[in-house]
Amino acid sequence: MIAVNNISVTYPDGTKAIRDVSFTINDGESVALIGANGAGKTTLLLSLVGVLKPYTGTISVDGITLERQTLNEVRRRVGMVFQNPDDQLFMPMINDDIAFGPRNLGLSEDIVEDRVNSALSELGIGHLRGRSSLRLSSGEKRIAAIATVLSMNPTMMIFDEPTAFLDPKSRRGLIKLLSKLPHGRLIATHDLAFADEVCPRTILMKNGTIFADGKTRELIYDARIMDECGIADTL
Amino acid sequence: MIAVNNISVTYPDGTKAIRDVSFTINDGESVALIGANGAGKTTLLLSLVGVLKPYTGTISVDGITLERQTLNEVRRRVGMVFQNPDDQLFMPMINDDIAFGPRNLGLSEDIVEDRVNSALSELGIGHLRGRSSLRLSSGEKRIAAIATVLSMNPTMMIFDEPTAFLDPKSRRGLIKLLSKLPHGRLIATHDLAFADEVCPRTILMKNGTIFADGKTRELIYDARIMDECGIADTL
Amino acid sequence: MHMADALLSPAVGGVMYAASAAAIVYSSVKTKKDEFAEKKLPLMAVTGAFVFAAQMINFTIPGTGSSGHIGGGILLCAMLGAAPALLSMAAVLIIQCLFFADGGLLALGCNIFNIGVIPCLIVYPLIFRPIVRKGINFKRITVAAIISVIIGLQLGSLGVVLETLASGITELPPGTFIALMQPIHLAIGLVEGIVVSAILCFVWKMRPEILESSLSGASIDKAISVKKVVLALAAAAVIVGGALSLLASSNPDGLEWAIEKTAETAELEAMGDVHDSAASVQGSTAFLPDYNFSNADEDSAAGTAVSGIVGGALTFALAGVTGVIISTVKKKKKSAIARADD
Amino acid sequence: MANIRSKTQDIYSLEQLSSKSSRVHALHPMVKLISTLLFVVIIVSFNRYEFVRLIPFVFYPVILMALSETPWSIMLRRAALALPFALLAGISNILFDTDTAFVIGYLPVSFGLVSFISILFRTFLCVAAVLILVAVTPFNQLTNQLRRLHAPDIFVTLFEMIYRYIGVLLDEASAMYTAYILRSTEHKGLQMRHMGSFAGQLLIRSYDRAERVYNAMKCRGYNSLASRSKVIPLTGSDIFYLAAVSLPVILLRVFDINKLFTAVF
Ligand SMILES: Nc1ncnc2c1ncn2[C@@H]1O[C@H](COP(=O)(O)OP(=O)(O)OP(=O)(O)O)[C@@H](O)[C@H]1O
Ligand SMILES: Nc1ncnc2c1ncn2[C@@H]1O[C@H](COP(=O)(O)OP(=O)(O)OP(=O)(O)O)[C@@H](O)[C@H]1O
Ligand SMILES: [Mg+2]
Ligand SMILES: [Mg+2]
Repeated sequence: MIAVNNISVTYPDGTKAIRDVSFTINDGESVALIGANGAGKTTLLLSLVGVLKPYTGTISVDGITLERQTLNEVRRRVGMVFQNPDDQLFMPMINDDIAFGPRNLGLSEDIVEDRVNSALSELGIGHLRGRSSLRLSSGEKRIAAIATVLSMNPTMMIFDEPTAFLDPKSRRGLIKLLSKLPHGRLIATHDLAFADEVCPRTILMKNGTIFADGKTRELIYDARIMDECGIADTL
Repeated sequence: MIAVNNISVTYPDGTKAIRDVSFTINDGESVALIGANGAGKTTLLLSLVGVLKPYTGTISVDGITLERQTLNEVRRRVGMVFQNPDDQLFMPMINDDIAFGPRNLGLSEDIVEDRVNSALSELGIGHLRGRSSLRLSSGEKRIAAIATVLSMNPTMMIFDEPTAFLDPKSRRGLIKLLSKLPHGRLIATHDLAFADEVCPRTILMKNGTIFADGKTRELIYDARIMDECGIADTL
Repeated sequence: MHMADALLSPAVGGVMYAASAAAIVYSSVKTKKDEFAEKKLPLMAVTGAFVFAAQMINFTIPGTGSSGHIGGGILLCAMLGAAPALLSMAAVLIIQCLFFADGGLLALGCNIFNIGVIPCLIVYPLIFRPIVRKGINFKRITVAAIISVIIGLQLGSLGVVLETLASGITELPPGTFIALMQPIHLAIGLVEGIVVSAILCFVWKMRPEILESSLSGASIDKAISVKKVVLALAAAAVIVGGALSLLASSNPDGLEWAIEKTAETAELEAMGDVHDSAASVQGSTAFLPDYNFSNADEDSAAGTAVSGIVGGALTFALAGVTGVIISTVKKKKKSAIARADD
Repeated sequence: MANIRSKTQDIYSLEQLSSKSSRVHALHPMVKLISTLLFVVIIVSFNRYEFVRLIPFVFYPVILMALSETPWSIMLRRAALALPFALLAGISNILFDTDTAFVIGYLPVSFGLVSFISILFRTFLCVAAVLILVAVTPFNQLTNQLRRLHAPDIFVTLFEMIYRYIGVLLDEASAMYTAYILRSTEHKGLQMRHMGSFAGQLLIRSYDRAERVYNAMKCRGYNSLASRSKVIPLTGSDIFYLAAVSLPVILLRVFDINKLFTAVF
């Protein structure tokens, strides 16, 4: 469970990217985060994993309040999948990338090996094991990036625009995959149809604040609300 | 008018990316190019502007056959907008970027200035003039990239996944923009709804060949055809 | 400017390996002590990869029609500081050597020294930093970059000359060699320097904080004392060089000497008298030490030459046949397996 | 920019080669590293006139390339890349070292020519040895061995990451370059006066990427430069391979096999 209480985030240059945001996501819940370019989605996600430090307010994960001392504990529980898989796959081979997190947790090589294997098999990408990310297709890279987070055994997963770069078939594959994973999740996306299919609940952002929080169906088909958020579009 | 006759393109490593492809696009016609990842869309676009040399076959633009000697003539007529706008904006300021092409055509500074101004006003981005591309939003970058091509006064425009990175509103803006531009165009995209709105005609690619060429409506809603191309998805 | 293995002797290669290894260890320790080391690692990696990619971008030099490419050392230093820049540069050079056949495995030490250690640990702290630190602006960046790149390249190419000459593979007289290398690299350095300064000015204009942070007090290079680096390098070189030159001095061919000393091989006896008779001539004219070609005995020399050529040709043929046989056997095995699978 | 594309291709094809499976691929990486180094050092230890004695060493690349199924086309392309510098030194030897070494029939052969040929041949052998090493050893095994040799961990990790990002940045650079030439119709290639902003853009984008990579690393618990490597045990065939390579190589260095031939016949 993630609980966010009145957080505000300001960048060093003074940009107030997040202002007084609060929400809760329960275990197993699937929530979409929608908003125009620059609304603050990425900033919010980064502060949930302690990469950006909120100026005010608190964030707690499974009852653990995010602070300097609990940083590792929180990051172990909340896994983040970045927008561009090339930023997340930085080792020479896919299996090294998947093992990177568990190794940093200080697990023994045997357990690390186990974790890698189960992440690979859970996502059905055993054949990518010894491959380098150099020449994977966009869809394969995306799934490999998810595997690198899955191997940390998180309770909650966070995605930043997971359908970017994907062709319709890989996008469909991702939807199937997400429906199988039991984790609670928060997904920032511009793909309204995707949000509709995957997330029963949506948080709508505008200029760094939460504009609405409710049933996805009720929000994204409401032209007036969407227009006010600056993302007016017909599906 | 672009006429492509039986072209095949092979990469140096032996990959046969395009095999025996033929089609014609008339002035003012708007055509979508759809296919799974790796189907050969980008390869086809690059060979239309003479970046890749077809192994066999001919390409002609407005009656001019693409060869070594006519390369400049063809590139002046066919403008290409890349998938990632960052690749296309390499000068310090947006107006330098827009002036870059016309300057290289050897036009006088007055005419160059004219071209820049009309590209900026046609796309409604006059306010971006003196900005650096490093601080633009994804949507602004995309439109700036289109402006750099527009200033060359092409007769035909080629787009590689223009909706990638865009939020629903910017995507809508792009659709409006395209409907105003009179140029003939070929648009590679994974966004089927976008293709449906913007392009009456679609060329479907599969494994480097043309699988189907016809009315967009008739192709993308035909589940069997889309499935055979490996891009099965419901809209 | 990458040196190749074929032009090096093991002794020179070994000395330079030691010097470069010392520099890498030294820089690793320095970088690790930096409180930003953790954050710097991805930055070092990506900018290192940038230098590699940028070297692939050839640009045309106005008025000449020829093309050039950028040198990385000074550019990396300006972005990262001296010690991390050296690590990045060294890693790039190793990758170029292993995966792109740019410079040899044995020559790696020389290349890291000439292209990495010289610009990063010597030129940058002594020239670039002092100029720019007085107050960073376009003029200072331009001047500092151009001068540093030129001097770095001059020292580097001098390194190439000295290392090649010390290896005794080329017959080029030192004067000619230097007269050939230095002016060429002066021109290259000027062009590279201008380009590096243009890139740095662009970065300064767009993101001043990047260059500021690498120059500021938080950066590590303050801790780098040039004296210490030079001392460490000198010590490593002297130790290895001393050991190897001990071997090399009593015989032009150190390794062979070592082998003869440790195991009284039969080689000497086998060659016996021919060797003796030719020895005096060899001493003065650097004749093939193991070969019985001598002006005094042309007939037999020619005879040996012919037999050598025939023998060589036979060896090549035999090697070729071996290769073909192995490949054929492997193919057969494979198709047998494939058939079994069906 | 055929240049950039072919470099990306180079990494890719080596990557594919090294992930094949053959007896040579299966060997312990350390054994391969040591035998390669030994081979190169021995080759280089011959003096510049000893071309004939180098010939038997050609068995090393021939046998290994056949066993590991490494194609000769890649090999020859790389040898050609390494050639220019060797040619410079080699040709100067022809010019300066004109004393006659021996005469074949009536044709005098100079020492310069002998050393020229020997320099070219050495180049070929050394390049072949390194190529074979990387073609039969997956990259992460190489870096694992560097760790076991106690190379500083920060350096080895850096090495791995640069290898990874070279591919990404080459792709970006080549896309930018293509976009550039499409609008620079009258000129051939990139102009020097645009190099500052062209490369500068790429550099700043790289810088921002580094920031994102760092975030991705932190999210997976990265906070120390701790050493990590997996120990692979030596097997009998590793020791056999080491012996099978180093014995002949050392023997060929010590004994002049050609002389033995002449002595016999
Ligand atoms: N490093 C930074 N320094 C200063 N301002 C920043 C920084 N990163 C983002 N911003 C600003 O913070 C605001 C929120 O940005 P953020 O990236 O979170 O938006 P987003 O909703 O993720 O947009 P997108 O849909 O384009 O990804 C924007 O105004 C942006 O310009
Ligand atoms: N430089 C290259 N060298 C060799 N093969 C290549 C190269 N670039 C692309 N290919 C191959 O050519 C084929 C077509 O690739 P292309 O990039 O044209 O596909 P695409 O339809 O644009 O895919 P996407 O939707 O992912 O952009 C693929 O099999 C790809 O792996
Ligand atoms: Mg974002
Ligand atoms: Mg494509």
